[in-house]
Amino acid sequence: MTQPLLRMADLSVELPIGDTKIDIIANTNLELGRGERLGIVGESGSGKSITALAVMGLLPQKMRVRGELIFDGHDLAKMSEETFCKFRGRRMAMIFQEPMTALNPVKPIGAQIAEGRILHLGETRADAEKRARLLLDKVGLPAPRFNLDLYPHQLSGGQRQRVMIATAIACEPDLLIADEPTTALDVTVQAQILDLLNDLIDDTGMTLMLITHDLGVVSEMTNRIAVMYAGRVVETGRTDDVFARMAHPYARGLFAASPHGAGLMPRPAGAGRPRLTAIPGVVPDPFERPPYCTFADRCGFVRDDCRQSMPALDLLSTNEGIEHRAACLHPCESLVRP
Amino acid sequence: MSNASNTAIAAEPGIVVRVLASRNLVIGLIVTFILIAMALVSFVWTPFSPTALNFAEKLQAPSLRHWFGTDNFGRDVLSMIMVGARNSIAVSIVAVVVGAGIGVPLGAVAAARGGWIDGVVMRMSDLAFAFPALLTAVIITAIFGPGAVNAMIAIGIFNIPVFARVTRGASMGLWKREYVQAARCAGRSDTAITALHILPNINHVLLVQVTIQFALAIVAEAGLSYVGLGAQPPMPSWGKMLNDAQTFIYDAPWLAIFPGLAITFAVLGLNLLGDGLRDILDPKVRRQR
Amino acid sequence: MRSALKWGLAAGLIAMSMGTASAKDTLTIGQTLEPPGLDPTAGAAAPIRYITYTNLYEGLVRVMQDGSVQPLLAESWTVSDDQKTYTFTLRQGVKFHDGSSFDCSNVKFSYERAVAPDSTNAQKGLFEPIEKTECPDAATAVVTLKRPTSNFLFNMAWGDAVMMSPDSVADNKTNPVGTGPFKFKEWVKGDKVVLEKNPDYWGTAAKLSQVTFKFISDPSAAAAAIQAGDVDAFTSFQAPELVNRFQNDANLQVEIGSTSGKVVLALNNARKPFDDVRVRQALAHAIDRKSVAEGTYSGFGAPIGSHYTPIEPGYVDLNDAYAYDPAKAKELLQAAGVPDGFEMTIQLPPPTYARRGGEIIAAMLAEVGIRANLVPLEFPQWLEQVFRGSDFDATIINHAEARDLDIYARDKYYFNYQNPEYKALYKAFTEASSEEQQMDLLGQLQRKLSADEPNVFLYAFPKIGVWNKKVKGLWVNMPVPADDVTQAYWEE
Amino acid sequence: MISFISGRLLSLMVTTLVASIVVFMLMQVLPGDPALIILGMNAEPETVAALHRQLGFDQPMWLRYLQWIGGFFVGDFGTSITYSVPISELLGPRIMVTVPLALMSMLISIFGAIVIGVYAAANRGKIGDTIAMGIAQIGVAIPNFWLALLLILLFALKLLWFPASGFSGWDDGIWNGLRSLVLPALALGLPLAAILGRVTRSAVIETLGEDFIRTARAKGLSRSAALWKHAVPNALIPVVTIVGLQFSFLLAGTIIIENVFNLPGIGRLVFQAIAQRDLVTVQSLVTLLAASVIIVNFVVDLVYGYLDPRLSNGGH
Repeated sequence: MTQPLLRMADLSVELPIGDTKIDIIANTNLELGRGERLGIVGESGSGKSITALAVMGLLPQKMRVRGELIFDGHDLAKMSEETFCKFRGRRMAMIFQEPMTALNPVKPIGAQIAEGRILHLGETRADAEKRARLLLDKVGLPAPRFNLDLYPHQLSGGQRQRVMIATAIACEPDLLIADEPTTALDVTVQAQILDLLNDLIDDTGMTLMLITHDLGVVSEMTNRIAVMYAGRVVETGRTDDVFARMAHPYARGLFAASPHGAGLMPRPAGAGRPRLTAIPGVVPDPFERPPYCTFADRCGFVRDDCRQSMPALDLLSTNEGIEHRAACLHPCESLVRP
Repeated sequence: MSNASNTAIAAEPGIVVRVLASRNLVIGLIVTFILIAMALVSFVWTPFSPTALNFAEKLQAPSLRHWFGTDNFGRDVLSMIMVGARNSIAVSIVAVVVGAGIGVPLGAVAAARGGWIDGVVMRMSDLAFAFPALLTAVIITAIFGPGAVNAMIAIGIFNIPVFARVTRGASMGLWKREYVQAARCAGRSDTAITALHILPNINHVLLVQVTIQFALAIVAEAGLSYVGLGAQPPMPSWGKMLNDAQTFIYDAPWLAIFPGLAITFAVLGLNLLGDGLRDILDPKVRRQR
Repeated sequence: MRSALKWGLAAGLIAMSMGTASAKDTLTIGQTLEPPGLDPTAGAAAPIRYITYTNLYEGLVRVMQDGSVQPLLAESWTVSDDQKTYTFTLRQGVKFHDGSSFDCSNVKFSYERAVAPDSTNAQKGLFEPIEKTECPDAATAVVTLKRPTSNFLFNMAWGDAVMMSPDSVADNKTNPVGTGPFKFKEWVKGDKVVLEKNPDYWGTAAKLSQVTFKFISDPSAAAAAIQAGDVDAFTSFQAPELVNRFQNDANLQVEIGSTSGKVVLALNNARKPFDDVRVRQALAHAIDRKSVAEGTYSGFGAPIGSHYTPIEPGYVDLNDAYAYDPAKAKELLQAAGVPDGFEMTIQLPPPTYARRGGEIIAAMLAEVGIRANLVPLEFPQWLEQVFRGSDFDATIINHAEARDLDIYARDKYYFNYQNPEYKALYKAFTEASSEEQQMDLLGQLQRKLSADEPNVFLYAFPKIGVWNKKVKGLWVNMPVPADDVTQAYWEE
Repeated sequence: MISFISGRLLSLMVTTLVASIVVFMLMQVLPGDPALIILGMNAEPETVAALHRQLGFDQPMWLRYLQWIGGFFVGDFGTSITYSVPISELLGPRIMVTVPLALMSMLISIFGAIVIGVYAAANRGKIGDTIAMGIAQIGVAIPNFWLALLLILLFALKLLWFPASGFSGWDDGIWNGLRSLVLPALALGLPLAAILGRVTRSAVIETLGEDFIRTARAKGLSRSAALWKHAVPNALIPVVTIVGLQFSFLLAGTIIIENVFNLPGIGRLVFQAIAQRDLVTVQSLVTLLAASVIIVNFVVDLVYGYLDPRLSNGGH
C-alpha cells in the first residue's frame, strides 16, 4: 500500500475545562488510503463529527489536537492556521448535515459555489461563476431553472444539499468529508443525494469520509468502516467484514438498534418484522468515562476483566489488505451473516 | 470533579448567587444605590446651600472647600448636583409610572383582544414614534408651561407606546399557550387571565424595560432642562446646570463637566442594572451565557 | 484622519487670514437675533431697527447717539405757536433705492398708512396725535396734530416713522427699499443680511462699501467669532460674563454704554398686597440693585431710581431713594400689615437678565420673609398672560422703549398703575411749550414715580459693544434701537 | 411587491395626515399670540386685530387646516408668520445643514458601531471585548449634548482643530462647511454608535455561531474573511432595523445639537418658530419631520428587503 492520504496516529482531541483536560477523542488510529471510502458510524456523542472537524481543522476554539494527523505527508496537527486555510476547501472539503442552515442566506448560490475557486485557484469572478454553472449542472440543478443568482431560501432542502455538494467539490478536493449528508432530508431525497455522491466520487476518484449513523447508507456507500464509541474507534475493517462479524458488542448493539442493521441480524424462522433492540443506558459523559472499557457498563457480554483495563484495538483478521480490528477483550466470534 | 459539572448538576442557583454572579447587576445596584443615597442625603444635608447666592465665591475651581467648584452665583456645584439628583429621580419615576401605568394595560388589552383594538393601539404607538420625542415634549411644555411636573408628563407620554409595545409583544405568545387557552375555555375573563397568567410571566421583561426607560427618562429630563423646559430655579437640575455652564465653558469648564458626569453616572448605573436584571431574569439570555 | 485634520486646520487658517487681510471697507457686525423681517413699520422687534435704522430707511428726523433729534429728510421745520402744526421743509433730490424720488407724497403716504384702521404699525400710538398730513407743494409737508405733543419730533425720529414709497412698501419685509446710504443686497435666512453702499445717496456717502449683519445667538459662539475675527464688531453683546476675555484681547475694544432700556421688577399694582405703596417700597429696600446688576449683567448696568435712564434728556438721579436695607423693608412690611411677609410669584420671560434676576431677587426677598415662587415663561406666554392679561404678581422685564414715561399715564397698562396726579403731570408735560418747562416736568415725573415706586426700578440696560480696535464710528450708547453704521470706517 | 409598496405608501400618507391633524390641534391650543409677538409691547389692540385679519386668523379653524394641508401635500408649506416668506424658502438652506449633519452622524454611528461591534464579537470573552463593551456602555450613557460640550472643550478650545460652533456655510467651500459639522456629527453619532455597537456585537456573535460560517471556513476562508464576508452581512440585518428606529432619535438629537453648536438647521428653526409662535412654520416643520421619520422607516424596510433576500423575493 502506498502512503495513505490521511493517517491519524494516537490522535486525541482534548478540551480544557478549568484546570483539567478531558479527551473528547482518545488515542485514535485510523488510516485512509487514496480513493478509499470510509464510513464512520456511532451514536450521537461518540465523537465522529469531532473527528471530521479535527481533520478539517474546524474544531471549536477551545479544543486542542494531540497526536499525529497526517494529510498527504503534512501534519495537520502542527500546521499553521494560514497554511491550513490553503488546504481547506482546496485539498479537503466537507458537506454538513443541515443544508437549511449551511448556506449563507444573503448570498446568491453562484457566489457561494464560486467563492472557493476564486480563493484557492485565483480565478476571476466570471470564470469561477462559469465553473459554478457547470458544477450546478453536475449536481443536477440545470439552468435556467437553477440560476446562479438564486438565493438559498428559494431552494428545497435537497436542492440546497446539492448546492453544498457543488460547493464542496468546486476545487476538486482529494478528500471529501460528508457529515450526515442526508439525515435532515426526506427519505426520497436521501437516495437521490446518495446516488449523486456515489456518481461524483466514481467520476473523480475522491477519497470519502462519510459520517453517519445510518448503517444502510454505510453499507451502500463505503468500502471501509470505523465504529466509534465514546471518543474511541471500537471496531474497524472492510465494511463487509464488519457487517459480517460485528465483533464489538457495541457494534452489534448498534446494528440491532437500527432498522437496517436489524434486518441483517439472524432471526428465528417464522418471526415477523424484527424488533429493534435499544442499547440500555447512555453514552457516558466525557467527564465520566471510566478508565476501563467505556462500553463495559452497557455491555450485555461484560465480564470481570472488562473493568480492569482499556482494551486495545486488536487485529482480528486481514482481508484484501485491510485489517479488521476491534477494541474488545472478548470480541464476538460468530458471524452475523455468513 | 470540575466546577462546570457541579453547576450543571446543581439546580437553579439561589437568587443571591445569581445576583452576585452578574457583574453588571452588582455595579448597577451599587451605582443606583449611590444615586438614591445622594438624593436622600440632600434632604437633610448638603455641603452648602444649593440656592444661596454668594458672589464672593463665584466661579471657583474645584478645591477642598468646594469639591466640584462653584457657579457664577457662587453656589456649590456638588450641593446642586446632590439636590439635582432628587429632581432627576422624581421626574423619571413619575415618567416611568405614567408610561407603564397606561402603556402596560394598553399593551395587555391589545394582546388579549387583538383585532381592531390591537390595530388602533399599534397605529397610535406608530404615530407617537413618528414625532421626534424631544420636539413634542417641547411643544407640550410650551402649551402647559415649563416645569418639573410638565416634564414628567411629557416624558411619560413617550413612555406609553414603549410599554404598550413591549407588553403586547411579550404577552402575544403567551395567549397561544395551552394553559392560557385552557383558562379561557374554563370561562376566565381576559382580565383575570391577564392578571393571573400573562403579567406574572412577563414581569421580568417589564422590569428590565422599567430600568431602561428610567435611564432614558433621566437623559430626557436633562435634555428638557437643558433647553430650559425642565425643573425651574431655584430647584437645581443637571440639564439646566449644563446649559448655564455653556457660556462659562472657557473660564469655568468644571461647571460643564460635573453635571454631565452625574447624568452619565446615573444612566450608566441604570443601564447596567437593566442588563444585569436581564442576565438573571430572562431565561433566553441565561441560556446563552 | 490626522492629515485630514491638519488640512482642515490649514484651510481654516487660510480662510481666517484672508478674512482679515482683505480690503478694509467692509464690516461684519455680529448680532444675537435675526430680525423677523426688514420692515420697521410692520413689527416691533429691535433687530429690524438695528439693521435698518438710518442705514436703509430714513425718517424726516433722526435721533443721534447723544439722544438729540436732528434733521434728516426734512431740512428744517417750524412749529406753530399752539404747538399743533409742524411745517417740514423737505430735502430735494432724494431718491429711493428703486430710483423713485422722495417728496411730500411719501410723507403723507407713510404717516397716513401708520394711522389707518388696518395699520399694523407696532407703535401706532406714536402717530395717534396726527390729525392730518398735507402737501402744499412737493417740498413741504404740513402735519397737523390733534393736541400739543412735546415728544412729537422725537417720536417721528423712531424707526417706525421712516419714509416709504407706495411702490415698494408691500415687499419691504423681505426686500427693503428706503432712502438711506446703504441699500439691501441679500438676506441668507438664519445666517446674515448684507447691505451695500448706495452710490446715489443724497447726503454724505457711507465710508464702507458693504456691511454684513451676521446672526450668532449663542454667546460662546459669538465670543469665538469676534476673537477669531470672523465678525468685526458685536455692537450689543449679550453675555456680560465673557467681557473680561475681550478686555484682555489686544485687538479688541470694549465699550460699555447704555441703552434707554429700563430693567424693572414690575408689580401688579391692582393686586394685593402690591396695591399698598409701603409694600412696594419694602420690596425696593429689600432688593440690592447693585447685586442684581452684578449677578445678571456683571455690574455693567447702572442702577436707576425711576423709569428713566442717564442717557435720556432730563434725567434725575434718584438712586438714593431706596437704599438696600432689609431692616427698613421689614419695618415697611410691618406697617403695611404683612409683618410675616407673604407668598408671591415672579413670572420670568426667557432673557438671561430676567431668569437670573429672578433667582437673585427671590433669594433677597427670602431675607425679609417674602417667599417668591419663580415661574419662567416663554416670551409668547409672557406677552399673553402678563402683558395682555395682566395676570401676574410680579415680573422682571426690560422696558426698551425710549422716553416711555407715558406708560404710567395710560388708562390701561399691564402693571395697572393708576395715579391721577401722575396723569396730570404727564398731560402738563406733553403740552409744555418750552424746553425748560419740559425738563422741569420730566424731573417731576421721575420723582413722582420714585416716590410711588409702582415698579422696583433696577438698572439701565447696558449696551456692551465689542469691536476691532481699528473700527471707528460705532455707537457706544443706544438711545433708540439702532446700529448706525453710516459713519463707521476702518482706521488705517 | 407593487401592491406591498403601494399599500405601505397609503398607510404612510394616512399616518402623515393624522400626524398633521395632531400637530395642527396642538398649535391651536398653544398659548401665545403671534401677532402680539410681532407687534411688541406698545401695540394697540386694534393693531393686533388688524394683523390677525392680515394673517387670516379670523377664518374658521377647519378652513385654515384644509388650506394648509392641501398646500402641504403639493409642496406648498405655507408662509412663515414671522418672516413673511414661503416656508420652503426658509427650509432650503437649513436642509443643507441638517441633512448633511444627520447623514454624517448616521455614517459615524454605523461605521463606529461596525468597528466596535465586530471587533468585540471577534474577540468575544477576551479583554478587548470587555474594554470595547465597557466603552460602549459608557457611550450609551453619555447624553449627546454633554458630549457636545466635552468635544467643544477638547477639540475647539484646547486643540483648536474645529470651530466651537456656528456654521460657515457651504459658500466658503465644502471643506469649511464639513469642518463645522464634524463636532456636532460626532456628538450625535458616537452615542448612537455605542448603542448600535452593542447590537452589532450580539448580532455578529449570533451569526458567527451559524452553520454557514462553518461552511465558509470549510471552503478555506480565514476566520476574518468568514467574519467580514459572511457573518457581517448577515449581522447587518438587525443593525439596519435599529438604525431605522434610531432615525427619529437622530432627528430629535439634531434639534438639541443644532442649538448647542448654533447651527442654522431645521432643529433651530423649529425651536425658534415655537418661541416666536410662528405656528404655520411649526406645524409644517413638525409634520415634515414626522413624515420623514415615517418615510425613513419605510426606506429601512426596503433596505431590509435588499439585505435579506428572503424578504424581497418570496421564494416559491
